Amino acid sequence: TPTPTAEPTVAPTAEPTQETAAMGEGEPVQVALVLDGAIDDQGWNQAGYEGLMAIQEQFENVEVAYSESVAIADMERALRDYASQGYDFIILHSSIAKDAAINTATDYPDIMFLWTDGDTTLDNLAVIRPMSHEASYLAGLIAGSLTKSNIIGMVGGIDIPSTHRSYAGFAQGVAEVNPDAQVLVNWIGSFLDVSAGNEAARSQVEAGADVIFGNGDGQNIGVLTACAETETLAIGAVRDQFEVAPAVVLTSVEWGFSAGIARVFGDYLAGDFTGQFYEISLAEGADLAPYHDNADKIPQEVQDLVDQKRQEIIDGTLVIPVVDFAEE
Amino acid sequence: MLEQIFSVTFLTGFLAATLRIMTPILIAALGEMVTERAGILNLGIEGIMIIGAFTGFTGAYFSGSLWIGFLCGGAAGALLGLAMGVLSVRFKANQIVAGLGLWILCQGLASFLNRRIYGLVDVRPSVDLLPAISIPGLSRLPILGETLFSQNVVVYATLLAVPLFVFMFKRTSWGLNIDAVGEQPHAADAAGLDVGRLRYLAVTFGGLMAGLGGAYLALALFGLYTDDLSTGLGWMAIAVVVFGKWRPWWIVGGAFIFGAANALQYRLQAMDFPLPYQFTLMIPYVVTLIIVIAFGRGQKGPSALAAPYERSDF
Amino acid sequence: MANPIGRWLGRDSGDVAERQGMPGWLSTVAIVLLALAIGALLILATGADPVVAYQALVVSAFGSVNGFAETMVKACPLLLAGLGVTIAYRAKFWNIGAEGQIYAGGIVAAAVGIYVTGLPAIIHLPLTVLAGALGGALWGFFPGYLKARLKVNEVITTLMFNYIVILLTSYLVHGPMRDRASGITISPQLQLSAWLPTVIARTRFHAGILLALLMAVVVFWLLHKTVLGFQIRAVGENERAARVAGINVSRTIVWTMVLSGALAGLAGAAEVAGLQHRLVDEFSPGYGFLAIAVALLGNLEPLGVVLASILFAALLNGADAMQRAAAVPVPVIFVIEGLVVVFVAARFLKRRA
Amino acid sequence: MNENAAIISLDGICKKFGPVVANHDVSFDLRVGEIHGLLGENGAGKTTLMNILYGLHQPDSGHIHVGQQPRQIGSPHDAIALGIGMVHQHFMQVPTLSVIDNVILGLPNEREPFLDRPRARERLEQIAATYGLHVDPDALIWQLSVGDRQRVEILKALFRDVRVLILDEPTAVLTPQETEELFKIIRGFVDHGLSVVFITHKLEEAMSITDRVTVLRDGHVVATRPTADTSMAELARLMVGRDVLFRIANGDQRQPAGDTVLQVSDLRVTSDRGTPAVQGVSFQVRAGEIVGIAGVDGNGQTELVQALTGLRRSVNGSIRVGTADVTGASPQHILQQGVGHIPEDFDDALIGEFTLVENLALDVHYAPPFSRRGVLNREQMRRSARELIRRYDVRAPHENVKAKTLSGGNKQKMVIARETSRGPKLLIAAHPTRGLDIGAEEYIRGLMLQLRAEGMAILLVSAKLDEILSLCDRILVMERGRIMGEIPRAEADIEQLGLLMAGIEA
Ligand SMILES: Nc1ncnc2c1ncn2[C@@H]1O[C@H](COP(=O)(O)OP(=O)(O)OP(=O)(O)O)[C@@H](O)[C@H]1O
Ligand SMILES: Nc1ncnc2c1ncn2[C@@H]1O[C@H](COP(=O)(O)OP(=O)(O)OP(=O)(O)O)[C@@H](O)[C@H]1O
Ligand SMILES: [Mg+2]
Ligand SMILES: [Mg+2]
Repeated sequence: TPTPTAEPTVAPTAEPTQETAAMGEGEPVQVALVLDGAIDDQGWNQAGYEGLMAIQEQFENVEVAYSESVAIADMERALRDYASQGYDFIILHSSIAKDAAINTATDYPDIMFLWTDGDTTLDNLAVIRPMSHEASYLAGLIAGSLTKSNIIGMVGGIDIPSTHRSYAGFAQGVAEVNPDAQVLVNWIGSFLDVSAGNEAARSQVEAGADVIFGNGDGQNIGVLTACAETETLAIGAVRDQFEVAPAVVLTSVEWGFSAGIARVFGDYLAGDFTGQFYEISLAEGADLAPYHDNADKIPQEVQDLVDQKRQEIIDGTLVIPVVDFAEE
Repeated sequence: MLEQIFSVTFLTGFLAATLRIMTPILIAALGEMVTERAGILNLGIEGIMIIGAFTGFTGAYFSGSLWIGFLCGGAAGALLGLAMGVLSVRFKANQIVAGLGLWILCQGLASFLNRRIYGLVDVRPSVDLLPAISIPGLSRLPILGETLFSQNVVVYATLLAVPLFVFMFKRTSWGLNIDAVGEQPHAADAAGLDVGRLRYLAVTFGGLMAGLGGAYLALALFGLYTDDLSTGLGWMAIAVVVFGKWRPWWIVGGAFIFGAANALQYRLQAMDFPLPYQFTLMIPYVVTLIIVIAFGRGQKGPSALAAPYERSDF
Repeated sequence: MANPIGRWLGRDSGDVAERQGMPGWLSTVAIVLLALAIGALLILATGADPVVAYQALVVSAFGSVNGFAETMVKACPLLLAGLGVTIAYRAKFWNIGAEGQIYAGGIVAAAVGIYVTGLPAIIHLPLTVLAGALGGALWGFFPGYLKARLKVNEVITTLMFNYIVILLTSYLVHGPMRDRASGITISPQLQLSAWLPTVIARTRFHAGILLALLMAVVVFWLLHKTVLGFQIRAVGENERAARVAGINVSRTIVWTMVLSGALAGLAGAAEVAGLQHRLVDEFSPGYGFLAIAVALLGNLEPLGVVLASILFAALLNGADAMQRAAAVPVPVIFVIEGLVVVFVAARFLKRRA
Repeated sequence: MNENAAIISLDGICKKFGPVVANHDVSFDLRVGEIHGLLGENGAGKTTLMNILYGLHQPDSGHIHVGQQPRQIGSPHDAIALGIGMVHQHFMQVPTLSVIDNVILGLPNEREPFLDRPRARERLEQIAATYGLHVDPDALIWQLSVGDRQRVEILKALFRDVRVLILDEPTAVLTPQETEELFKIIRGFVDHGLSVVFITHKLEEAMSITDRVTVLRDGHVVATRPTADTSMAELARLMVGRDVLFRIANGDQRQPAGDTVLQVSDLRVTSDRGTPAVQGVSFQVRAGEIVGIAGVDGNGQTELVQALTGLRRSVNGSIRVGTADVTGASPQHILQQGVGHIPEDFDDALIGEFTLVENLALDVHYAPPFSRRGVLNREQMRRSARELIRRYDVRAPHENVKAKTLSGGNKQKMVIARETSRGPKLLIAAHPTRGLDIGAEEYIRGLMLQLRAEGMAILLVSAKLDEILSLCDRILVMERGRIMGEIPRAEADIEQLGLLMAGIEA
């Protein structure tokens, strides 16, 4: 079992409906998680780890294990290792280890695999696809409404489909409420580099940005501290990042991984698991984080607008397109 | 785009960013300069900076005093420098391997301690940042005044230390002895100097500076610690030493150029510069490369650099 | 001496390894054990069981056919890049750019493996591997040339070249070489005709490993039996004397780096054609840096490099297994790795580099 | 302390390097105010013995007394504290630093840690005046001629208030004039109460300046004699273990010299310092003759040789070897024209970490029979090496030891063996007998004559006038980068050469 140092926070949106009674007091269900980064990176990997913790908390008679900081080159070995040890449910939390996921799942048809942010499914391989662009669109509405300079910043980590999607949704939101606003874009080429995030955000502040969307991961710590220091409004990502800079973080685009992972596992226990795409959408845990202490910085009509659009998206009357890459 | 570049906010911001980026590199590079001039190549300073950041932050967090933080960072760095000294002087280790080993070890150690002490948290503990000090009068100067004369005390101290380093190498026996030991340890030995001891001192000092550079990241730039606070600054410091021809002012120049290239790179991207971002990210490295090719030719460095000293080689 | 620390640490004379009078390999083993012992204390401190952990390490590295195969899979890039570093360091060319050369090799090998179509495997595969060598060679050539002709310090150039090519890889997989059909940022798969075949069924033991072992023999032969190897060593040991004796020093340095880069490039090609079958971001987790430790731990002799690369591979894979079997946190594993490198550096390397 | 009291005595010193016994049960004493010569063939153990006294090596057994007190000398630091100074065979200087910095290196001063250069300069001038040792204190070491570096080395010792001064082959790199000057200085030391150990291979020097001599052979003391009671012949016999010829007859000028092998026209070369070092030199060397270049060291000989061998670019003029124009050619190309090169420092010709076999093949390894198609033939290299080691009498346990373990003289023999055995048509030899013992010197001089007889063209650069006079057919005197005159040997005499070397045209 993993080191119990964590106090995992679990977004309470997904309902742990299924019970483990079926498995009774018999063999515990063994769940493993393989991560490409450290579990305390305050972003992507920590979210994945929280998913594992959510499983442990919400379901009885499960046994969990994880491998962190597994290099791409070692991904397949790590998966096979768990598979050969008889783990029942193996989660791969790394978007680019495609062949590792497919090869292992193919060789172990009796084991269920979950690949977060992947692009291919098999009978025993499901994929969680974060629909972060929807929440990002809502964040864009806020940013577009609040900017006075009409310059908004976006500091991204690496330009991959899920972050790009998020950026595109954000830009759409901005454009909708404020066609005059311009979005400055910095990709810093890393999901970890705190100082790069910090410097990029500062350069945007100097260029006039008065709201900055930190569209990333560990490096968002750098982005948000830069915003706190320059007293620039900020929006976090992946998890609720309010606490990083309480003075300026309006909200965060939560990707909903932990809820998503727990939900898929619930399906698995209930026997509903199929190799399908799980889209974690607004209704299912990917959402804007609460405004916390900064609600008063967002005018009521903006809050109302956000609520209205959220409902439209959930109802399906409003569809935010998925833009994986801008021009192709 | 051009108007943007020549605007005052752009310039002040650009300069401030340059100073911010260059300071930790400069601190570490000045220390590494001393180490290398004594003949030891410490490739582990990236690791030492990480440890410096961690211990610096931890010291400040628990004591509530940034100065104790810096003290801790410096002390931990010095200790690791001394360890490198033991490896290279006492055990005549291959310095390249020892340095790489130290780097790996420090990364592990910092992240291990970080988890042990702070656990897996939702929100990183943080400390207040080192405040900027405006120098009365000067900081009111138009355009550059605000950037150059409202920095934190470490920036001032670092820049003021540069002439001290020059003085040390030109006018004191410390500098002379260090140079002799790095250039011709046999001759230094024959002149009655204790080669090993001088090398211990130099490499310990280099570690101290790297530790301070790391503490600077945690205490003056971010106010918190993460395992990825320094992504390659220590390596840049090593490059800057070579680039700066092992001479203090040149090293300042090298750090400045690297800092400026970085600062520019972020700004170009935000201006929608028509290059894939990976290429704008390359700018600092390409600039460094071009400048070394253009101006840094034929730099050999201390003759005995990275060579363990053995008397029996007579 | 008024300095008690100095007295304790001893003065700059004598050779520790010699004083201890232990044969080299025995003391190497002893030192690895010592590092592991210190590691055991750390593991205890985290609350895990060191016995279980180390058992997992050994079993995973050598306890089964698959474990052995995986160890060799890991040893492959370390060995190839380590051989490259060996050649460079024999010429006293401080190449810390093996990492970049691995990437350069991977890029070119991937390009040939993906976009050259319609060839039978017997042509396509060698072509792909060769392309990798060529890519690495090119990435080694520049710093070699800059040093030989313009006296530009190689520590800077190789370091900068690392950053540049790693960013270039990222650009390629996100842009021109991205698999349009896929939703993630990786290149398409190599043509099957460009895959290094699997040698041991039901494992990932691929032909690149045999290539690496073959290269160790080739490098041994090169260094000790050929004119070029002789010249490389001569330039490394005493450049002036080499020049006086009529050896073309610049030419030798350029060739050194071409070969050094080519070997690291082969490592990249082997990773791409033997393992990933695609170009992916960060496909080398620092093999080029570890290769330096491997090469020097192997005392810059190919046979030594083979052993050192296997030792490191076993340790790296075993470390992963420790994490899984005994919940040893990854940072502790880094610490143990660092300790091994440091101890070995300290104790047994002779003055070759 | 009375006149005959020993200020230093070494008792039963033994020192081994691996299998090599460098010193075996050596006892040696130095009396107050004496100049004690230490003689022996190359590798006899002279340097080792003195390094032990200076704290650079620790003896395996034996005792050291300084001023009747038993002492442990753990490092040069200890030796200096005891008033012992040493001028090393290889200069112990930091080339990038100035003379003054080298002199004060390691010395405490009152204003520590600040350097007090003005005071040091004062004292340096004082010493310079007392002993007549003048060097520019601000010059960087690498810019100095060997003679000046020698003086710096002595100044360093004097600056440290030594009572005992060890001079390890101080005259090896000096011209006769410089040597004379040095002798005056050394006599001055004794007058000031110093005691001196003087290591040399030159018996005349030993005879003229020492009070007593000790002879070492194979690490053993063979004899200690008052100089007055011995002769050069006896010393030579003690050193070598057989009788030695002192004058090698040049032999008759048999057939007239043959075709021109080396033709140098109006050559101009710049030194490292950027100053003109060779200023329009023209001369030729024909097959079957030895042409000597005499001159005080530092007058452009080094740069001339480097230009001729392709190691340094010339700024003007041309160089032809045989029919080939080799101006600006690479060393490789020039050597391939049939040129052998003995550089002035054997460290520039040998690779310490390489075995003797490898070193002896360094310039021929790329061609058959030592290699074919880029692959070495190790067996052939080994066979050839054994033969050369035997023929040139290189003293080494076997052919697979590293070159760095050889004594200076044997290293030099290695270089000569390699460069002459290839059968070049032109041999450029810079100070080929520098640092060699008399046996080796005799051998090498004889060899040069033999090579000449075989039709080789030889350019000999030497600071030893007796060597020039006894070997050369024609003598060129170089002074400040110019050739001051050419003298056929038959007409040459030492006085005239001396004048030319001093820049006074005859
Ligand atoms: N004088 C020399 N000293 C050392 N190595 C040499 C020398 N001459 C040639 N070599 C080496 O021997 C090998 C073959 O040399 P050679 O000059 O015969 O080659 P080549 O076929 O003419 O090719 P190239 O024109 O490129 O020199 C090369 O590796 C070269 O570097
Ligand atoms: N550091 C060393 N390692 C191994 N052998 C050595 C070392 N130093 C000296 N020797 C060996 O010890 C012996 C004595 O050498 P030493 O230098 O004392 O001779 P020397 O009398 O000074 O000769 P020369 O006249 O050539 O200077 C030689 O055989 C030499 O090869
Ligand atoms: Mg000697
Ligand atoms: Mg040729």
